[in-house]
This record gives sequence, structure tokens and C-alpha cells, in this order.
Amino acid sequence: MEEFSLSVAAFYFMAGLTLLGAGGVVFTENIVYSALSLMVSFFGVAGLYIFLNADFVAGVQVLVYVGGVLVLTLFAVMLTHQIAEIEVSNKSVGRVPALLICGGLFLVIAKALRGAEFFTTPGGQVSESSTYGIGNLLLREYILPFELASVVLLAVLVGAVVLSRKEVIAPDGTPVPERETIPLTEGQRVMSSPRAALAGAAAKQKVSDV
Amino acid sequence: MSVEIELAGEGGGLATEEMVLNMGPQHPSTHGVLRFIVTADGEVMRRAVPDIGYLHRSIEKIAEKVGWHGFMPYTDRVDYVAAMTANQGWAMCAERLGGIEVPKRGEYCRVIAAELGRACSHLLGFGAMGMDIGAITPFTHALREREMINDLLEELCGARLTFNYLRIGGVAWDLPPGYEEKVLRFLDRFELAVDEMGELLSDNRIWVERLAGVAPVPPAMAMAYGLAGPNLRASGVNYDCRKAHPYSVYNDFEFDVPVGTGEKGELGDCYDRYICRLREIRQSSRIVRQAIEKIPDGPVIAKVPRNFKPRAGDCHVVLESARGEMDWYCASDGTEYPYRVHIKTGSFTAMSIMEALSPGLMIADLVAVIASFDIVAPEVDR
Amino acid sequence: MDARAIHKLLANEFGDGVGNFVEQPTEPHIEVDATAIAKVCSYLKENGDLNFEHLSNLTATDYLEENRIRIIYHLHSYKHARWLTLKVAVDRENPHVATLENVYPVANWLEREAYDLVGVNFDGHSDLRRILMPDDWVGHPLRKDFQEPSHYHGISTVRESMLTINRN
Amino acid sequence: MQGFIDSLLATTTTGLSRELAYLGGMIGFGALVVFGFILPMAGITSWLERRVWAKIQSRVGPNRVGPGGFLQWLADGLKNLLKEDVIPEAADPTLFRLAPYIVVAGFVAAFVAIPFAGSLIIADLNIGILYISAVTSLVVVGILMAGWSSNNRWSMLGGIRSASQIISYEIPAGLSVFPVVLLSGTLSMQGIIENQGWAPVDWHMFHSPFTLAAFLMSYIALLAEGNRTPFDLPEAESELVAGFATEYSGMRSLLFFLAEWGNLYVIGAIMATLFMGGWQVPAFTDNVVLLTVAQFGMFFAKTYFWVFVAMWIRATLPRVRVDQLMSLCWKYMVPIAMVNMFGTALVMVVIPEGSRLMSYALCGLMLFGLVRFGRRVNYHLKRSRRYDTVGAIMPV
Repeated sequence: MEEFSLSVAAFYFMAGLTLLGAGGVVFTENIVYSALSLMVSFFGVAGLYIFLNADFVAGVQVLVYVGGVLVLTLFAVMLTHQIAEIEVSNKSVGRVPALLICGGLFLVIAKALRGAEFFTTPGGQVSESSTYGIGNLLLREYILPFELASVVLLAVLVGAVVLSRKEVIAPDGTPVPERETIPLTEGQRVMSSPRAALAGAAAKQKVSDV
Repeated sequence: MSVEIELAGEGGGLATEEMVLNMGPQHPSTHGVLRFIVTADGEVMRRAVPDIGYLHRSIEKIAEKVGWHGFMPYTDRVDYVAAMTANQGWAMCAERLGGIEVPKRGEYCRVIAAELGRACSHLLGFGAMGMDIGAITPFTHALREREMINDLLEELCGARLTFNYLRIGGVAWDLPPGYEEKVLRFLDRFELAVDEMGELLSDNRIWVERLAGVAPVPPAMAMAYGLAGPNLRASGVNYDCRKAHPYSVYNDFEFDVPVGTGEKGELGDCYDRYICRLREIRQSSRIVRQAIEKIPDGPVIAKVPRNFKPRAGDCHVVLESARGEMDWYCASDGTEYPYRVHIKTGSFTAMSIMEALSPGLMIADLVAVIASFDIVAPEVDR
Repeated sequence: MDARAIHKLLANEFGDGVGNFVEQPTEPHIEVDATAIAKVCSYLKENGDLNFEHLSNLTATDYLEENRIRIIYHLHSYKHARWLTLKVAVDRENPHVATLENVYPVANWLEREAYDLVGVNFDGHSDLRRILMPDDWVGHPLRKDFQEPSHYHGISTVRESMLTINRN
Repeated sequence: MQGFIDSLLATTTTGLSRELAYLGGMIGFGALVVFGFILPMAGITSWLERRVWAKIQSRVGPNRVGPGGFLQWLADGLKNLLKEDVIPEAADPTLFRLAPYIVVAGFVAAFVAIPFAGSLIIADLNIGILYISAVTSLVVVGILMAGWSSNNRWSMLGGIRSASQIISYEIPAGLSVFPVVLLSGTLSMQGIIENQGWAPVDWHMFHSPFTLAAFLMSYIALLAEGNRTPFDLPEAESELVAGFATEYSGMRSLLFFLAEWGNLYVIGAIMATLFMGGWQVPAFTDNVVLLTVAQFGMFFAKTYFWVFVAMWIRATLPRVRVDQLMSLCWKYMVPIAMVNMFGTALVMVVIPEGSRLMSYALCGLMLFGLVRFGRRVNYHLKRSRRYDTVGAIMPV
């Protein structure tokens, strides 16, 4: 048993935070609460990274997961059906299959952990920034996978743009850019549609002789 | 209010839920107690339905109970931002029915007061519009000048907002001594200040982007919906009541009528409405200058009996208020009380066009559109 | 073309639908039948020599003694800078008149106002609801025989004069 | 600062008690910094903002509490503390209460890595700038929580606007940091500052045209991230009432504003650190205390210059619309920031030592621009003075 010290206490605190957050994600019935529990869990994990001397990874963890993924999740959750009503709950359904799957997964991981050999560096050795090492590895040794990943990400980006841009067909059968038109009904006018500009110009001519 | 949820899912697209927003009557940018029920798809509006009547004081009904002279202070409340022209409308109604000739000097006093009041109102519209688009400085600058006009008007009639300056047959008081010089001195400064205010916004890139091309009203639509005043002229219709049907002594003055040309975007867009209003301030000051120069001597008020009883009949008086053509309809049955008064104002028709204009605008645009029409709640509801 | 000439033109066009021309010093006007008003206005708007493209004002007045309600239309032509007043007289008990909404969109709100305050029914109007008064208001306040209710939703509509309150 | 606390604790015993003392010391010091420096500074920024606006808008501004109204922030803070804290019945009380604290935590945490002077930094993290952008993302979460838990559609729109805005602008902001990181070869704030000199030609912003562009991009993106005009859409008072803060009152509402003003300082500090040489002063003395004071003053001045510019912009510009905001970010700023990144790398490859000539030229260009600007301001001032004297009428 290690001697109790502040760092040990901090470790357990972080680990507890992670588990607590993860539990919250699974067991809360309110979907927004789930998302926010996820944040707690992310912070716990970031703390654990710091214990592993991986401060860069910890920073990226917070930046990407809390600042990006989580906010996007929250964003998506808030845009879902009737989220404006506060009393939203995601009913727990399918407990038995979930238990089976998670239990199976747990068994597999436990087995793998038992069989694994852990390499530990001698304690007390604090390396300098891990940023340098990560940069070196990514841009020298693993440059090909790194570039491949960026190509994949680009493809995803393009795909997202294609999927999210709905093509709107005007009454006369020609496709029009989405932002600029809304189907015109009687007496309704729409901002900056090309047709409106034409109508305006025609009307301008008509009035000039008034 | 019940919330109707329409699920638009035709054509295999994702079903999205529209959000119903209640904008007003206590919303900072609805200029008083206007209310819009906005159906929005995210930031884009599907529909904005105006709901009015929150400031309805039934001024028309009051007119039937207070008599001809007694109604004058109430007309201030029809449009308390440009109360002089509302005063004038009522005075003109009574004079036409009673066959009263206003002395020349009285008419000139009316024009000076009304044009100063118009500048006042446009300044407030300009400042509030800046505020609504998010620029906070124009408001204070506009109000600084407006305060000085208020000082001038206060000197003239003792009030700063609801003037009650006009009387049936003329005006209540003559110009105080030295007033002409004071006004001219103020105008020297005022014109420069207005130019500077315009420079602050008119060519500002963000300002132009926010207004140009937003909610354009083509001339045909403007006429059909009865838009009035600067809003109508912004759509390219060159109609100003002071020019087309000169009342009072407007025939004596030279002034231009600013007309929208779609200079930054489309004809009749928010920018045109803004710039027309701004240019009108300069024209008002031009008229005041001429009026001060030409003002004749003489009495300012005709002899009107205290127990004023015009002949039976009705009349329709139209004059150019700050928010456009103001129609006064007045019926008399020959007694000391008006039989029926009806006031149609520019804000009322501007408000009625909102529902047709709103589809496809963004929520931020709605604010810009309200501000560009310079809608004032009491004028809508009366 | 003055109002009298326009009246002649309209009388030729619509026959019985158009009534007399009333020569009145302050407000010369043409009387029009309640059923013909929409057609007359449409004609006035479309006719190339008249061009009354603007409905400037629409209001209604209750004439209790004549047992009538008159609806007054003020048309204006921007092109010719000319005014025209039309009046429609309808029965006070059951006032019905055709809507002008399809001719002048601005009539939508003006007619709602006339309905709300004077109680004229505009046939064919798309959305004839109260506009200024609350939806549950009873009666039309600008009718001459309108009795103000003493309470509205439990709130008294009359207030004791401040002068008498202070005296007590 | 760790070193400082270490030296304080050197005399105490080892083991658990020492660690606890260390913990206490850190917490105490943190509290001292937060309550003694950060919060008052945010408050004073609010006073300054109101005075600057007032000057621009030709009025007086707060002038009653303290000299020149200087203590107005304290009075307002006290007033807000004493106000009733209203929680709407339909709101989600837990999140509603929690949200302001998360927002404040997000901005206070950023101060950990801000280098006020050569030896005045709470912790010189070697991921400094990354850390700052990471913790400030907490602010978004707080704003989203506030927007959702208020159960008000205007709040929710504000929250959604804020989230989309901050997420989008984090990209150009991050990309604009890259050129600096490339130049200095470190993420540490002190490292970045030490890579520059006190003279403007040695600043990162004048290294090459690309860094100058990155500097401008960075300021715009940071303004957007800090929800400042012209990007203050999340709380646009004329559109969304007050956005995510609509339902908040008293103390909690104050915390949001505190975070906003504090964020202003963070924005200025980032600009000063990354592009303007931070606390670098000419080595005029050997006295450490004197030097630290001078450095602190220099950093403070540079930071407040950017704070002032933000206030100036807020008093002058209207607000952009949501779609304009997004198109500005994705269509213009992100590509330009990318170009800046690659351009800087290219310059570093071609001229590894950097070109003094280019720096001097850029410096001169900036100077020229400033002079032109000053002349223009002077012209307008003269003109407005003309009409101020021409027609001043006596009040009645």
C-alpha cells in the first residue's frame, strides 16, 4: 500500500469523477443531464492524463471533447424534438440486452487486462513536455497515417456539406440556393430572391412616370 | 395562446419542428407595446403575425365626449413622437368644417413647429433603429440633437413631448422674442450634426449588409398596402402630401422629396427607408429656414367662438405626418361635440404589411424591419 | 376629371349599383350600393384614366337616428393626385358589405378595425376578427348606443375621481 | 508561483501535513488572486467600459461613486448581491443555478496561464495557450446550460447561437495561434514572450505579412468568442431580449457580465502575449522588483489597449446577422487563417532567421496607417468642435 499523499488523493478524486460522470451518463433519465455528466467524465479523464504526464493530451482532451464534441452533442440534443420543454426524459428501455452486452464487454476487457503485461517507467522521472514528442512522432514516423486521417476527415467534411445542403426546387422547376428562396404565396415577399429584384426593377420603371 | 406544431416532412426530408416565439408586448425592440407571434424554423421566420391593441385608448371615442376644443390635447397622444402634426390634423378638420381661415402668421408658426417636430421624430427613429441593429452610439447622438429641438419647442409652447400648441383657428402663442435667431443658430449646428450622424452609419459596411436587400417593398405592393410617408417614398413612389396636395402654407416653400432608389440593395429595402428618413431631416430644416425668413407679421389665431359649433357634415383631411400620410375623417352633427372622428395613421398600415413581409426573414431582420418602418405603438392603436 | 364626372362614368358603368352624387361643401361624395362597392373600387383602380390605386382611409359611422351605418371610403390616385370619397349606407341592425380586401390589401386591417369598433360585417373577408379590442369584448364601442360595461374580467371600468377620493 | 509557495513552506515538516499545507497555500493564493485581482479587474473594466462609451456618446457616464465614478462597479456589485435571486418556476433549478458558476470558472481558470510579468504567472504550463483555449470552452457549456435551463425560447436561441458561434470561431482563433507557435516552437506563454523582444520590430506580429494577418484574424476571432460586438448575437438585447441571460437576475446575472468583462481582459492578454511581446521591457535595471513592476505595467498597458479597442468597437459598430457571422467565419476567416499558417511556415523555411528588413517595413506600414488614422480622427474632431461652438443654444 502506497503512502497516502495529496497526489494519490487527487488521483482517486479524478478516477472517481470519471466513473461518477460515466455513471451519470448512463443512469440519468434526462438527456441533457446525461450530456452534462459526460462533461464531468471528460474532465476526469483529462485529469488522469495529467497524472500520466501527458499534459498535451489532457489539453486536447478538454479542447476537443468538452469544447467540441460535448457542445455539439448538447447542440444536437437541444435541437431535437420538443426539447424546449424542460421535462424531457429518455426512458430506460432494453435494460436486459444492455446488461448482456456491457457484461460481455466487461468480461473481455477484464480478461485482456489480466493477461496483459504492463511496462512501467521508473518513478520520479518527469519528462519534459510531451508536445514535442507527439509532434515528432506524428510528422516523422507516422506521417502517412496522419495524412491519411486528414484525407478521411476532408471526405467527411465534404460529405457533411453535401448532406446538409438541401436542394430547393422553385415552382418553375429550376433548383435554387436554399437560403435565398421560400415558396412565394399570394402577397408574400421574400428577401433577396432574384425574382424579387426583377419585380422591383419592373415596378421601378412603372412608377417613374407617376 | 395555443401552440400549433406543424411538421413539415413532405418530400422525404427530415421533419423539423417550428418554434413559436412570442415577441412582445414587452420586448425591447418592438418600440412600445407591439406584439408579434413569430413562427420560426431556427433563425428563419416562417411567419410573423402582428397583434395590436395593447395601447388602444379609444381616442376616437373620447373625441365624441370632450368637444371640439377639448379634444386638442388628446390628439397629442395619437402620436406622441410627432405630436405637432397630430395637433394640426385635428385643427384642420375643425377649421374646414367651421369654415375658419387661419391667419398667415399662424400658419407659418404651425409649419415651423410641425417641421421641428418631424425632425424630432425622425431623429428618434434614426437613433432607435441604430439601437435595434446593435449600434448604441447613434441613439445618444440623435437624442442630444432631439433634446435641443425639445428645448426650442418647450420655449414655444411649454411642453416637450405632448405639445398642445395648436388651437382651432391658429396657434396658442406667438413666437417668443428672439426665437427666430435661436432657431437659425440651432439649425446651423443641427445640419452639420445630422450629416455627421449619417456618416457614422450610412456607409458602415455592417450597417449596409444588415439593411440592404432586406424586406424590399416594391412600389406596387407599397401602394396596395397603403404605406405612407417615408416608407412609401422609399419604395420609389414620389408622393408627398405637402407637395401633391399642399395644405397650410407649404406652397410657399422649396424643398425636395427624398425618394428611394435602391442605391445599396433593392428598391424599397430597409436601407432605402432609413436613408429617406435621414434625408428628410435635412429637408425639414430647409423648410424651417424658409419659414423663419418669410414669416409675416399679424395675429396668430383667428377669432373662434369658445362654444364652437361647426356646421353639420363631414370632412376628410390629409396631412403629412412624420410617419406618413395621416388621414383624419371627422363628422359633425352641428353640436358642440364631434359626431365621429377617425384617424388613419402611417404606422397602422406599416404594421399591416408585416405579416406579408416576414416569411423568409431572420429574427434579427424582423427587428430591422420594424425599426425601418419607424412604427410607433400609440399611432397604431390610437 | 372631378368627382361629378367620375360619378357620371360610374353611373354609366354600373347603373343601379351607384347612387347619387352628393354635393356637400366639405365632402362631395358618391353613394354606392353595398353589393357593388368591390366592383366599383376595382373599376376605379384598374381604369387607366382614374388610377385610384390607393385606399387612403376606410371607416364607418353609426347614424343612430337614420338607423343606418355609413361606410366611408377615401380613394386616392397617386398618378393624378386626386381624391374620391365613396359612401355605402347599410342597415344598422344587420350591416353587411362586400370586402375590398382583394382590391386593396390595406383594407384587410381597416375593415377589421371597422368591424371591431363599429360592428360592420365585411362579407368575404379572410380574417374578420377584433383587432384593437380584446377578443372577448362584448359590443362595438363606437356604436352610438354602446353601453360601457361596468366591469371587465372583474376590473372596474370606472374610477372614482381623484378629487372626491382626496376629499374624503 | 509554485516556487514561491515552495519557499514559504520550506521550513515546515515533510509528509502529509506539508502537502496539506501546500494545498491550503495554493487555494489561499488562488482565492487571493481571484478576489483580489481578477474580480475587481473585471469590475473596473465594466466601469471603464461605461466611461469609454460615455465619452464616445458625448455624455458623462457613471460619476457619482468615488472619484470619477471609479467605485461604481463596487456599488453595482453590492446592489446585485443584495437583489432577490429569482428562479423561474418552469426552469430547471439545478442547471439554472450551476450555469453562471461554470461560466465564471471557465474564464477564471484561464488566468492560471496568463503571464503578467517575467516572474508573475500562476503556473507556466508548457501547454499554455492550448490550456487557455481549452478551459475557455467551459464558457460555452455554461451558456448552453443557462440557455436551456431557463426554459425560455429566447434564452434557448441565445444559447444555440452562442454555441454555434463559439465553436465556429474557435477554428480561426486556433489556426491564428499556429503561426506564433511555429515561430516560437513552444506552447508555453512565457516561452512565446521570451521569443520576442521589447521593440516592436521583434514582435511576432511584424515577423511577416502572414503573422500580421494572423494577428488581425486572431483579434476578430477572439472578439467573436468573447461574444463582443459586432458579434454579440447570443445576448443581442434588441433581438433576443438578453439571450441566455434573460431569466437571470441579481447575483447570477452579474456573474455572466463579470465573465464577459473578465474575458475582455483575457482577450487582450492573449493578443499581447502572442503578438505584441507580452511583458517585454528594455533591461533598464537589475532590481528584480522594479523590473517586475515595469513588466507588469507594460503587460497591463498592452492588454488594456486591446480592451479599449474592443470597447471602442462596441460603441461604434452595429451587430451582424447570424448568417453573416457564419459566412464570415467559414468563407473568409478560416481560409485566410490557413493561408497564414502555411505562409508563416514557408517564410520560416525560406528565411530561417527572419528578415529584419521585412519587420521594419511592416512596422513602418503600421506606423503610416496609425498616422493616417490619427489625422482623420483629428479632422473629425475639429469639425465636430466647429458645430459644437457654432450653434450652442441656451437651454430655456
